[in-house]
This record gives sequence, C-alpha cells and structure tokens, in this order.
Amino acid sequence: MVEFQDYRSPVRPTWCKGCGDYGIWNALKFALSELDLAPHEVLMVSGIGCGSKTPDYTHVNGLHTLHGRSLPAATGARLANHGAEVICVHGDGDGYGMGLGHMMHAARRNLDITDVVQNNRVYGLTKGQYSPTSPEGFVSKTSPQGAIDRPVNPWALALAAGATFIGRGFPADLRHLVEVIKKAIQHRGYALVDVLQPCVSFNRAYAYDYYQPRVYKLEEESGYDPSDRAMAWERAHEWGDRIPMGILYQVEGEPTYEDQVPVLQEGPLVKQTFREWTENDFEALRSEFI
Amino acid sequence: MVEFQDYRSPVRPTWCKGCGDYGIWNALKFALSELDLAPHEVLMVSGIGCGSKTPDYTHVNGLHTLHGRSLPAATGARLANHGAEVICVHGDGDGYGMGLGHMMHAARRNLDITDVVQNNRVYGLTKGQYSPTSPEGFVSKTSPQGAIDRPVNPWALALAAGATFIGRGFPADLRHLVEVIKKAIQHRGYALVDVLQPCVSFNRAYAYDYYQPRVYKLEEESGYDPSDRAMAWERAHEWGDRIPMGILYQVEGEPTYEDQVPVLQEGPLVKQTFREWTENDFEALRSEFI
Amino acid sequence: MATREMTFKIGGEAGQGVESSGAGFAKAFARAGWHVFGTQDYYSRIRGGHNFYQIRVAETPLYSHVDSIDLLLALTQEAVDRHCDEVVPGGGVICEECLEVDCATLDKRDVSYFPIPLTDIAKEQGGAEVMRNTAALGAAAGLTGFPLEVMASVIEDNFRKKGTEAVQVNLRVAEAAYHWTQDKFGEGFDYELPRIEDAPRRMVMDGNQAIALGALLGGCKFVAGYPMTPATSVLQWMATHGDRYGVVVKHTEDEIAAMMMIIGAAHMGVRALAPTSGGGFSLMTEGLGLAGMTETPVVVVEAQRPGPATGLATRTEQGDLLFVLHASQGEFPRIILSPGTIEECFDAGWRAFNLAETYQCPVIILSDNFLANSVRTIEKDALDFSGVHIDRGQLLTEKDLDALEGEYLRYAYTKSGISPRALPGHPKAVYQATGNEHSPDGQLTEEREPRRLQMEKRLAKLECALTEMRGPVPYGPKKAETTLVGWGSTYGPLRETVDLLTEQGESANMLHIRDVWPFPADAVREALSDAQRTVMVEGNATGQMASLVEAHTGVNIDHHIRRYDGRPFSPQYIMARLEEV
Amino acid sequence: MATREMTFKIGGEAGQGVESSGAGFAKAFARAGWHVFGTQDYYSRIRGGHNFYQIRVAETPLYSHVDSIDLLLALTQEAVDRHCDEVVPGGGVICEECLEVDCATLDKRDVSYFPIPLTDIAKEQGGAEVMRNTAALGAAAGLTGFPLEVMASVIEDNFRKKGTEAVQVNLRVAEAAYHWTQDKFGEGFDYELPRIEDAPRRMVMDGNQAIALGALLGGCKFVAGYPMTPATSVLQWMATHGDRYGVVVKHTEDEIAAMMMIIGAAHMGVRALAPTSGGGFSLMTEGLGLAGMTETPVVVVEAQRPGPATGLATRTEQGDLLFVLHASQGEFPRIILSPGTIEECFDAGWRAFNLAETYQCPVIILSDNFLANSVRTIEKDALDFSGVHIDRGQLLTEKDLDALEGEYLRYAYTKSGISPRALPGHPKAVYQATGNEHSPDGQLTEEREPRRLQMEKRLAKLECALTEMRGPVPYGPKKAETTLVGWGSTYGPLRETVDLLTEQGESANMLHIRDVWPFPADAVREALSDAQRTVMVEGNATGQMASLVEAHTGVNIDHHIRRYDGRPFSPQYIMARLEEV
Ligand SMILES: Cc1ncc(C[n+]2csc(CCOP(=O)(O)OP(=O)(O)O)c2C)c(N)n1
Ligand SMILES: Cc1ncc(C[n+]2csc(CCOP(=O)(O)OP(=O)(O)O)c2C)c(N)n1
Ligand code: SF4
Ligand code: SF4
Ligand SMILES: [Mg+2]
Ligand SMILES: [Mg+2]
Repeated sequence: MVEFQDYRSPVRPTWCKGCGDYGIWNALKFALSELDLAPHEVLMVSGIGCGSKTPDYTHVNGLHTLHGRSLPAATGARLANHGAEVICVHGDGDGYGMGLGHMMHAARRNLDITDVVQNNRVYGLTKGQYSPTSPEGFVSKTSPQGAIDRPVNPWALALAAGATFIGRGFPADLRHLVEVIKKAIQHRGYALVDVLQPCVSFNRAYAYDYYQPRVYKLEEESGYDPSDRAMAWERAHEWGDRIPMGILYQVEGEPTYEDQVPVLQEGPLVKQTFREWTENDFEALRSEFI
Repeated sequence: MVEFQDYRSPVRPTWCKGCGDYGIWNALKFALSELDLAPHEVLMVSGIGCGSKTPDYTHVNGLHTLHGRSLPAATGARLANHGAEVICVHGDGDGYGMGLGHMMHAARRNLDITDVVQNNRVYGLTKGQYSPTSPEGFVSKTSPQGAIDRPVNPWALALAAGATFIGRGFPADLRHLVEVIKKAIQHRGYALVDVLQPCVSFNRAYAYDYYQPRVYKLEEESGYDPSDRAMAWERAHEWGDRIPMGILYQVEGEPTYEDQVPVLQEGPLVKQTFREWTENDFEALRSEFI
Repeated sequence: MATREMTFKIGGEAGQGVESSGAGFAKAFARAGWHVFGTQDYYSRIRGGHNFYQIRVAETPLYSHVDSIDLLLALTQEAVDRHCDEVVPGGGVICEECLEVDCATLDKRDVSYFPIPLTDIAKEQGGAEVMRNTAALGAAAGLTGFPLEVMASVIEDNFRKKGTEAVQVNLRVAEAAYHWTQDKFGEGFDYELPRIEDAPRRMVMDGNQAIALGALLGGCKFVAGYPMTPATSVLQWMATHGDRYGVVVKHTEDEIAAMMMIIGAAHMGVRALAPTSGGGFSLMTEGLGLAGMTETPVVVVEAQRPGPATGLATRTEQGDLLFVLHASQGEFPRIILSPGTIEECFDAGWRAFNLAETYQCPVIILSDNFLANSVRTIEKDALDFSGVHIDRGQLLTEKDLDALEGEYLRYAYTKSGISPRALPGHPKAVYQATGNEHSPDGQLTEEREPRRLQMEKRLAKLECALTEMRGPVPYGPKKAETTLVGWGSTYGPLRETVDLLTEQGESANMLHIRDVWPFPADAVREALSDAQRTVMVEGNATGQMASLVEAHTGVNIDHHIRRYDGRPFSPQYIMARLEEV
Repeated sequence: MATREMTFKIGGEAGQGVESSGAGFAKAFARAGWHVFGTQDYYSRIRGGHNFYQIRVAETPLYSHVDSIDLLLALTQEAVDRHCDEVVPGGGVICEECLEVDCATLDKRDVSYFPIPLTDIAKEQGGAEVMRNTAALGAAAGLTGFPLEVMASVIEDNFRKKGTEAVQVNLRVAEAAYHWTQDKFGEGFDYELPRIEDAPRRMVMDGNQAIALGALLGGCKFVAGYPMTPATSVLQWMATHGDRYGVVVKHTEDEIAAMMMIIGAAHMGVRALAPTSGGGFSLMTEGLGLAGMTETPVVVVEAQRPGPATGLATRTEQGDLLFVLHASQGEFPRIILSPGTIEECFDAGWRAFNLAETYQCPVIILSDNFLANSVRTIEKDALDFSGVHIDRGQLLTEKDLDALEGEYLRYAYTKSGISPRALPGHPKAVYQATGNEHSPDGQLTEEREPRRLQMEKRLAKLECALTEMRGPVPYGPKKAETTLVGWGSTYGPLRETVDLLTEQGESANMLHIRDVWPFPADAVREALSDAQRTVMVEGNATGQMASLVEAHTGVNIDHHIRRYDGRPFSPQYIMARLEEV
C-alpha cells in the first residue's frame, strides 16, 4: 500500500501562506497514494510558475521544464514509457497562455496524460501581471487601466479541442478535488483538471471568499450527464453567481494515442531492448539502396 | 471605384493547375475591390505554405512572415495602423497547427482582423504530410500507416475561443466565398473564414469531388440563426454527408481590441506624430525619480 | 560629520518588504543630498527565502556596491546568520531582540549590536507586523541622525496610493522607532548621515527605467512583451506610462508573439520595442531572422540572467553575448549595444531606434539583472533629455512618394546597403516584404544573383553602422601596468577597482566596451595598444567578450576574471581575484 | 568503351518528375556497375519553376558533381535556354522537337542536337503526357547504349506501388524511346555506357538516409519532428521504417514540441532524435538549453539551408554554424558533428547517441541541403553496419540501483563532470530534473556555490568529450603549397579540386573538419602546421569556420572562398575562385 507520506519530500514549499497551491499539492499526493501509485511510478511534469514548483516539493519523479512547455515534454515521456503515470501540473499563464496551442493538440491526440492547471487567474511568480483567465477590467502590473483581452474559457476550449475528460476542483474542498484528480488519473486519455486556485498575494479579489459561495458540484445537479456534449458546452459557459465544479465532460472508450501506436503494443518503449541486428536486417536495409 | 484589376500583379502564381488557392486568391481580390478597398489600404499578412504565397501574387501590401506566425504580426500591424485593413491568409498547417495558440488568443482579443485559412487538410508546400485537419487514418508521408491524431475542428475551436465571426467557403462556389469574405472583412472584430481548399497534388481524396456534393449553405437553412451560440456549436460539429458553409456565427457590437486602447482613440498610431517633448514633460518624468 | 560613506543592508524574507523599503530608503538618502547606489538580491519565490537590499551612500558619486557593510538591518534570523560577518569594525547590527546574535564575536570585531523591538513598536502604533521594516528604517535613521522629515516624505510618496491611513500609520511607526533608537543608542554609533545642505536634487534610477525612459523620449510608440525577470519592469514602466504619453503596450501570449508584433508594428512604421530576458529571446530567435530578412527596424531589450534554461531567475550574468550575436539561422546584420551605466542605458534607449531605422535591422540592447535593477543617483541633467533626437534614416515621406517616378523598389541595391524605405499605405509604394529571399522590388526570388546581391547589400549595412558605434570608454591613468577590460554592467565595479588600486599606489586603468556589434575593432585595438597587461573581467564562464576582442583586434588578453555564480562583481571581489592572476 | 565519365542533366518543371526520374536513373547506373553522384536543384513550389537533376557517372568513385554536362535532357524550353551552354563539346542535347534550340551555336560548339518526340512516344504507348520523362530516360539510354534491362528493373521498382499497369506503360514507353533513339541517333553520339561486368553491387544513398540509417542502427527509438526542407526526409524515412524496426515517430505541432518531446523521451531513457532545418532549430533554441541544464541526451539533426528566415527553402548553405554553437541563453556543453560524406553521415547517426548519452548533453548533427539530398554510390561495406555499437555511458542499471546505498544524486559532482544517470522509474532513484539551477540531488537551488560547481561540472564534460572528437581528415600530398580547408559538405568538391590541381601539376592538399565542437584545436593546428598557404572554402558569407579555426588554433587563414548564393560548391567553381585569390 502506498501512503500519503511516501510523497513527502524534505523540501518545504516556498508558496505564500494561504496559497491554493498547498491544497492542490496535497490533493495530488492524496490522489496518487489512494490510487496506490508509488512515487517512482509517476512522472510529474511542470512548466514555470509558482505552481510549477509542485514536483520540487514532492517525493516523485519530477521534470520541471520551461514556461508553457510541459505538455509536449509529457507527451515524449509518455510515448517513451507509457508504463509511467504522467501528470502535468502548471499555472494558467503557463497552460492557457504560452502553452495553449500545445494543450489543444494534446487534447485532440488523447494521450493518457492528466493535466492539472493551477488557475489563479494571474501570474504569480513574476509578481502580478494579468493572465489569460483574468477577467476583463482586471487591474495588474501589465494592465494598469484594466485588461481588455477577453479571458479564455478553458473548459470550452478543452471541449472544442476534443478532450475526453474535463473537470474542475477547488482546493478549499480538498476531498472533492482529490476525487476529481483521481478520476482524471483513472481516465484513459487526456484529462484536464482546471483548479480554481486562490493566489493570496496577487489576486485577492478572486480567492477563497470569491469562490466559496459560488462553486457547486455538477454531480449534485440532477439530470446533469457528463457524457452529453451539448450540456457540457452549456455548463462550460456558466461563470458568475454559480461556478460549476466536478466532471464537466467525460467520454470513455476513445482509444488513447498510445493504444494506436503499433510499436507500443510490445510494451513501453524504454523497456524494449535494443534490437539485435541480424545479417538479414542488414541485407534488407541495404537492399533498399541498391 | 476600385477594380478587380487593381489587384493584378505581374507575378504569376506557381500553384498547381486546379489548386483551390486560385479561387481563394480571386475571391480575395473580388471581395476587396467590391468593398472599394484599394491595394494600398490593405495589408495582407501570410505565414508559410503554398497558400501563404497569395500576397506575393497580388498587387497589395504584403507581409509574408514565418510558418504559423501571421496572426501576431497582423496584430502588431493593426495596433500600429488600424487605418489599414488587415487580412491574414495562410494554410491549415500554418494556422491550425503551428499557429493554433496565436489564433485562440487573437480570437479572444477580437482585433479587427480577417483570418482566411486555406484548409486543404494537408501540407502542400512540403509535399504531402498530414495536417491538423487531416482525417483519422489519413495516409501521408509522415503517417504512412494512417494518422492517429484526431483532427482539430476549427469552427468549434474558434467558437470556444470567442471569435465574433466564423464562416466557411469553398472556392468552387466563388461568388459565395466572395460574399463570406466580404462579410468577414466588414465584420468589426476577429473573423475566421475557413476555406475548404482542394489540393489536387497531395490530397485528391478531399478535393472538389468530395466537397461538391456535401457542402450546403447555412443561410439557406430555415431557422438557422448565426447569433445563437448553441446552434452554432451544434453545426460546428456537422461534418460528413453534409458540410455547412456560410456564416456559422456572428455577434455584432462586441468592442474590438483597438476600440478599447485609449491611445488609439487619437487615430492610427503611425499617423500620430512624435510627441514634442516640453520642459514640463521632462520635469514630470524626472520628478518620478526624485 | 563623521561619515563620508556607508553601506546598509536590509535582509529578510520575500514578503517582508525588503525591496520596497530598500528602494524607499535609497530615495530618502538621495533627497537628503547623498549619493546612493542600491542593489538587490532576491529569490525566485514570492514568500520566504532570503532577500536583501544593499544601499551604499556617500558624499561623492558612486558606481558600485561594495562587499562590506556598515549597518545591517536584519529582519530574520537568516539575515543575522548570513550577514553579521560582513559588518565592518565600527559598524552595527539592528534586529529584533528575540533573534539570536553572537554578541561576543561582534564585540570582538568591534561591531555594535542594537536590539530593537521593531514589531512591538510597529504594533504599538497600530501597525501590522509587516511594518517592522518601516520600524527598522526609522531605527536606522535614528541611529545615524538621518533627518526624519526626509524619511517621512518618502513614506508619504510610497504609501499614498494605499490611502492616508497607511501613510499615517507608517509615519507613526517610523517616528516611534526613530526616537526609541535615538534615545537608547543615539550616542553609541559613530556614523552620521545628516542632510547635506545645498546638494542638488538628484534622480534615483535603475537601468531598466533608464532604457524605458530613453525609448519613450526616442519615440517608441509600441511595446509588446511577456513578463520575464529581469526585464519585466521595462514592460511595466511602459504600461504605466503608455496612456499618458501615447504608447500602446501589449502583454502578449508569449515572446514569439511579442517579436512578431513588433515586426508587424515596425513594418507599418511605428517605433516598436520588446523587452525580455534570455529565455524569451530564445523564443524570439526565428522572428529576429525575419526582421533581418525583411529589414524591419525592431528593438529588443535583452536583460541577461544566468542560464541555461530557467537557471537562476533573479540573479545576474553576462552569458548571452554570443547567443544574441549569432541567434537565428543564416547571416544578417544586427546591432548590439551593451550599456553599462544608467546614462548609457538612457542613450541606448533612444539610439537603438535611430540605429534600427537608419540601418533597417534589428537592434538589441543587451543588459543584465545587475544593471537592470540596481539604482544609482544621477544628477538631474545627467540624462540629456533635450539631446535626444529622432533620426528615421532613409524613410520616404508622403511627399517623396507622391513625386516618385517609376516603380518603388523596397530593397533597391545601394552602396551603403540601405534602401530607401516606404511605409505601407501609399498608392505608389505597394510592395511585398517577405522572409524569403527577394529581388529589389520585394518579390520572392530563388535565383543566384539576386540572392548574392541581397546578401551583400544587407551585410554591407554593418560597415556603415560601424561608423556610428561608440568606441570603448577608458578610465584611469592613460598608461598603466594593468588594464582591466569589461563590458556592460561591469563598468561601475571596474571603475571603483581602478580607484582603489590607484589609492593603493598601483598602476591600473580600465576600458569599458559599450557598443558591441558591429564590433568597434579599431577603436578597441587602439585603446588597448598601450596596455601592458590586460585582464578581462566578465560575468560568464567562457570569456565571451574576451573571445570577441581577441578575434577582432588581435590583442591578446593576458588574464581572465570570470564570475558565474549569479552574483555581480564588486570592487572587492575583483581586487581579491586580481591577487590570484 | 568510349566513356570513362559523363554527366547528365535532366531539367524541367516541378511536377514533371525530374527528381524521381533523376533518382531512378542514378540507381540504374549504379546497378549497371557505374559510380554515380547525383544532385538536385529545385524551387520551393509544387508546380512550375525550373528544376534539374544532375547525374554524374564514372568508372571510379565520385565525390562531387561537376559544372559541365555531357548530355542534357531538357523537358522544357527553360531547360534548353538555361543549360545548353553548359554542354561540353562532343556532348548532346535531348529534347522535344517543338522546343526552340539554337542549333547553329550548338553546332559551332560541336554539341549534338537530338530532337525526339518524347510526348508522342509516351502517348503512343498509352502513356500520359507526364511520362515524357520516362521517354527521355529511355532515349538517353538508347543514345549511350545503356542496357535496357537495367533501366527496366528500376522502373519496375519505382512504379510497383502504383500498380502493374503503371509499371507496364512506363516500361513500354522507355523501351520505345530507347529503340527510336538508337535507330535514329545510335551512331551519332560518342559516349557509351554499357554494363560494367563484374562490378560489385553498390548502394546509392543520400546524406539524410545515411544519418537516419545510422541513427536506426544506433538504437534510436523515438523521432519527433516537424517537416522542414531539407531535413524532412529523415523524418519520413523514419516514419516509413518505424513500425518495422520499433521506432515511434511523431509528427508534432511545431519544432518547440519536437524538441520538448525528445527531451521527455530521452529523460525517460529512450534514444530520441529530432530532424529540422535552421528555422525549426530557432524554435528549438529554448529547449536546447533545457536539455543542457537537465543533462538530457537528445540528438538534433540540423540540415542547413540559406537564411535568414525562410531564405531559399530548397537550396544549400553553411550559414548556421555559429548559431547552433551558441544557441540558447547561458553556457552549457553541446557536441556538434558536421559530417561531409555519406559514410560520415552514417557514423554521425549512431555516434551522436553514444556521445549524447556518454556526455549527457545535446548533440547536433549539422548537415546541409547539398549533403542531405545528394546521392552517391558507396560500396556495400562502406557503411560498417556491424561496427555500430551502443555506449550508453554512465547509465545505472536496475541492478546498480537495487544495490544503491544512500541517496541517489543525479547531478553528483565528479571530476569528469559526468554524473551517473538513473532513469526515472526506480524506487531508489526518485529525483527531480529541472531547468533551474540545482544541487547534486536535483533540487532547485539559488545559492552561489552549488551554482558555480554545477556550471563547472557541466562545462567540464567538454574536456572529456574532446578526446572523442575525430580530428580533421587530410587528403592529397602531405606537403603542398596550397591547403584547402573545409568542413561538412565541401568534402567532395574539395577532394576533387585537389585531384584536378594535382593533375595540373599544382601542389595542393586539403583538410576536412568533421567534428566541430568541442573544437579539436590541437588536431587541426597540428594538421595545419605544415600548411604554406591556407584557403578556407565554406558556404557562407562571413567565414564562420574560418573564425573558429583562427580563434582556437591561432593559425591564420590566408584566403577565403565563400559562397552564399544557395548553390553548392563544385570543383570547377573552386578552381575558378582559386585563380582570384
Ligand atoms: C519563456 C519565458 N518567458 C517568461 C518567463 C517568466 N515567467 C515565469 S513564470 C511566469 C508566469 C507565471 O504565471 P502562471 O503560469 O499563471 O503560474 P503561477 O505563478 O501563477 O502559478 C512567467 C511569465 C519564463 N520563465 N519563460
Ligand atoms: C518553423 C518552420 N517549420 C517548418 C517549415 C516548413 N514548412 C513550410 S510550409 C509547411 C507546411 C505547409 O502546410 P500548410 O500550412 O497547410 O500550407 P499549404 O502548403 O498546405 O498551403 C512547412 C512544414 C517552415 N517553413 N518553418
Ligand atoms: S504568489 Fe500567489 S500563486 Fe504564488 S505562491 Fe503566492 S499565493 Fe501562491
Ligand atoms: S500542392 Fe496542393 S496546395 Fe500546393 S499548389 Fe499544389 S494543389 Fe495547391
Ligand atoms: Mg497563474
Ligand atoms: Mg495545408
């Protein structure tokens, strides 16, 4: 049995007191250990940002990459070793801004990757510029008169891109977040978990007090069917007095990318030994050129 | 009165005989001239690909940039001179592959740019690799066993990204394509025109014969309301025996990005003369540091 | 007045306001007539870690920080532990009583210990715990007899946007700490920092601000950027000032977009700038080549930090010189300026645009974290605002174009390599700009001769541009046994090293290279022709500038002092390393 | 047999099958026992333009194309107009009767004119108009007495995948044209290309294929790439062979993703490669630094084409050397191989992975369009397949890890700079890899000392790697008056230049630099120590390799021959330019 403690690292987080990243970090550790995944079976890939330091604070294989680039790194890792559980963790600037193109392509490829986005609607690490999810009018260091870019809608984009699992959680409801992440990990295919992450230093207006009274759980809505694309589209746009969490959309049985790569049917690439080249192989290869 | 001929360049296209790019090229010239826009009032920005050579064959201000990067170049151009009509023309590999992130951000910003994508569902210029819109199973030089990436849905993505105008045309129905492009140009805000472009050299399976019997016009569908987001979402997924063209979605009255930049209310930036710095200005600037 | 010079170090965690109080204190000293040099050191995190802000003040102009400190304001135990050793004999340590301080050792070294109940003082005045930094400043002022009303004026300025209540509380806290300290320790500290009467009012500015200011005055009207330490404040300064002064500022989705946007804007005729650091510059690499090929005058500020990759996000290095020099496939002209002082930053800000438009090529201002974020006092007229001028090079006016006969050739062959440029929008100058090779009319071509000629035309521009490159700046005696050579932000530390060496009776001078590309080889060679022993001092591990100097001048560099631990050179560091070479 | 050597040039529009018939013809010659060198020249467009394929055949091994041609197969008027002049006296021109040919001039120059109704012949045999190229090949075979059955075997191979009908028609067309021509002009042409009896079977291969093959045999199991001329065929060759030989090939969304994917894959333990050209490499710049910082063994093939930006998409240049050498912010080790022959390409393919894994750093194979896409015959054993070996460097096995005591330190300090590497997946070696500076355990650090030590550790690897760099290859007499120096794809043209000069009684030799970084300075210096007059020949405008040689060896390069019009060097071109220097 894997325990929560197994993920404990001696390194202490440097996040601000009250930062939502603590909850997400714990939720990840709970989810992984409750699914009985050991740290060495997991690869946690991150970008750059406050939240992207999560692997550094966790006893887990970590690959802390570049701003916006965690998904393609995760894709390569997964194709090289689909025996490993690959989880991306990164911020909204990273994932929905610089990395948005990669996300759209990862979603349509349906690699079996869990993508957790710490969506604090601001740039934390660089100290308070507006992000792709900052609301219109958001005053920040790069939008002193208020942002005029309309925010991205990560749920709607993921749905349009063909994501086969789309969820949301809120670290103040830790157990719920753990369950959403667990389902995302268990899902076969690309799974987005958008997390409403309070940033207490640079985005107090959209922190705990803002979300607490607004969030509700889709699974508690009678009649909500997460396999219904039209319903999902509608709810993906709900944002205001009520903000939905839980599983927006899930379609099961879609083959993953890995499922469809013939070479991978032999097992993880990294476990496949180097080919012992035979004289026949050489002959076959040479003959192409003759 | 601007004439079609005004857009005639001495340079002859190098496209294959029968290539859909000819029709798109003509449609652009018709649309621009019929809207009485003169070549010097227009900036045509392209990426890299067969279709991205359109400005080179046209008597118009052209900016032929890099693969996937026409939209940010167009954004800069537009912010520098919003007196100019800015049109992007580029392929599906360019626009929906390498450039997809930029497209998502351009759409949400709602700059007044017309974005014409020559969607031949293949890479033409590099001689036949599969593209982001190639169907699953598409056999090409980089997918000899058939593509396993599920294709992007440009309409759905544009809708999810917040595009305020989304259309489609088919060069075999030139007049219709001209009208769609004209409406896109007239639209205030980001306008995507996805064009079903036959590539007769590398994608014969999805060329004229494929589309001709399938395309229909949304404007001829009774009850179709392009301002209805839910309807648009549904139709955005229609692809098979029937393929919709025309205006999928249009919302009017959304302010453009340019509308909201205070500095631009004085007129196009490039027309604003350099500030005559006064002693008062200097004093104000210096005093910040004292 | 007992003090001619002293250094404060305020150390604490991120989130304790180390930076803001440091900056405020620096400004206060400037207002009181002192010369100031302020530099910061912080971790890439929002809370915790160990940050410090170091302020050196003197009656005479300062160009660098120094390693020794006179008064330590330690807000945390870590600050005590890390920095007590750096305090010079006769200096002091201010901290909360509750922190553990090795008084015996301090005593032995003749360092005074000033335990002060900073938090209590802040709370007594109705302030929050974080106001302990204000209390520490008040205490330091009290200890040195610094005029309270000057400190108060800065507190008022800084907290004004947070409301009168915030101003009032902070003022009360500062005053209380001031008096408490003066009462208790007033006589126990030998330093005195009174107001210097009749001192002129001076500006306190960092390199980023100076570049931004220069660019603004130089007609920059469009800034596209993505935040990246240490360049972020250029973007933010422009964002704050844009509406007032007519600059459109766009926070982009990434640096690729930033580069493409300035290309689009510059192509349409607007002076456009993108600030970034090495990581962002990596993403701009492809676009840089497009600017080269289309001859679009863009300006990029590259403020270096230690790489590779994320490296040390908040530290300094000079490791990107050869990268920016060779970035992007193929060969094309670019101009690189590497200012080393606030004044040079300001000049670079406006010169970059003139050079970009004159030579129709990208211009890179290569700075670094140390230069970008360290402040220095400069005289009010040190930046020659009215000397700024705008030279758009061979830009055709509407009238020129109206009068044009025949076809407009955007990329006409010329001896200088510069082709008269028309902005898109005139009926007689409808043309193509393309990243493909092209003929003089801008049309794509794949033929041999036009290719060769366009290559030669573009590269020819470098020769012309060379005439505008400012030669290296010498300092110190004309002849000397040792010549220190540096570039960019090493100017200050090197200059003070020369002064120290001279004081010690040693024979040394220096040469500061400021315009880097096209490399002013003749000027550098000439300047080094008398050098007996050259020592190159640069902030990287492989000696990038040394290799340029050697390759282009044939001069041999005798010794190298290189630093690549993320920290800036100080005169003391250089002195120590000089002993080794 | 009258001919010892001859050159064909097939010229026509894109879409007329110039490339495919050229490649087929080249293969046919090889099958008939001739040595072949084939090179192509085409426009970046799908139809139209003017393309040609040039095939040189001889009884002895060939290393380059030559400028003069013996038999022109002109499929279009443009081909006639452009190339008739290049035909040597005694040579001939094959084309449709309807094309305009200046017979008088040809006559004067003793060039035969062979008008042949190619299209009609094709149509008569039930073929389409495009089969005129097959007819042209048949005609050329007929004219030179080339064995029809060999030609037929290649036609069969090439058209097999299009079906028997296609094979049959093409065979009929070739045969008809063969006989028509032999009947009509059989005696009128002095060249003869019979089958060379008892010649060994040889392979016809281009540089891209050789790199791909080398990589495949060297254990490459993951390829991520985005198509870009001239590197595309590496990606495509791998895609075609992947399923059979266990390679996963991913066509990515862009080159940033390609680089990141190979980092991800290599990090997990798989040998991973990304092929690209300069534009794509620009986008990989940031990722390259990440590989440097995380010490991830990735391999990139950079096939150069003329820049900047899109430049000349389908031409050749050697303009990216200093770019790939300095790409990305900060300083970190990388290894650069610049093969110049098919054999060296093959070796580079597998060596790159051994070097990458041994030194745990990115390795770049720097090739160019000329090398990538020119074919040459090589003996069947020229590529030592069984000599390929896999050396994964200090890679810890499961057993090593099982036995591990204490904490695993991914970035342990070692003298060589190489830290034993564990792949993620073992319970005892759970570690962080980060683009931030880190301590030996992989944990992010911002402290001075670990930073300095890690920098030194990483850079130390270059010293070790230097011992594995293959020194430059000399050719020609040991002592000579003129030493030609080149790198990469200039090998062949330079070698033939040396032969020509020697034949003319001049004293010349050459030095070919193949492993570029870490620069084998001692070996190059030593090799050049006897040189009297050095002439650097390279395909760029600024002399990039010359500057490396001079900087690292102190040897002065006396003369430079540089080409930057997008075309490869030929021995004749070099000879002509040598007269000038
Ligand atoms: C290419 C590049 N550009 C810019 C940066 C600087 N940078 C680091 S983190 C960050 C934004 C962080 O915002 P987000 O992704 O939302 O993460 P958060 O800190 O909010 O968790 C930026 C701009 C970088 N590291 N790399
Ligand atoms: C950074 C970069 N990578 C690759 C290429 C090579 N390239 C040129 S066009 C193209 C794809 C063209 O496909 P698409 O955009 O669909 O345009 P089409 O030719 O089909 O019109 C590619 C891969 C490039 N020019 N730049
Ligand atoms: S700045 Fe915001 S996101 Fe970053 S650690 Fe602090 S609270 Fe969290
Ligand atoms: S390859 Fe296809 S897209 Fe390109 S010109 Fe030919 S038909 Fe058009
Ligand atoms: Mg964020
Ligand atoms: Mg396409």
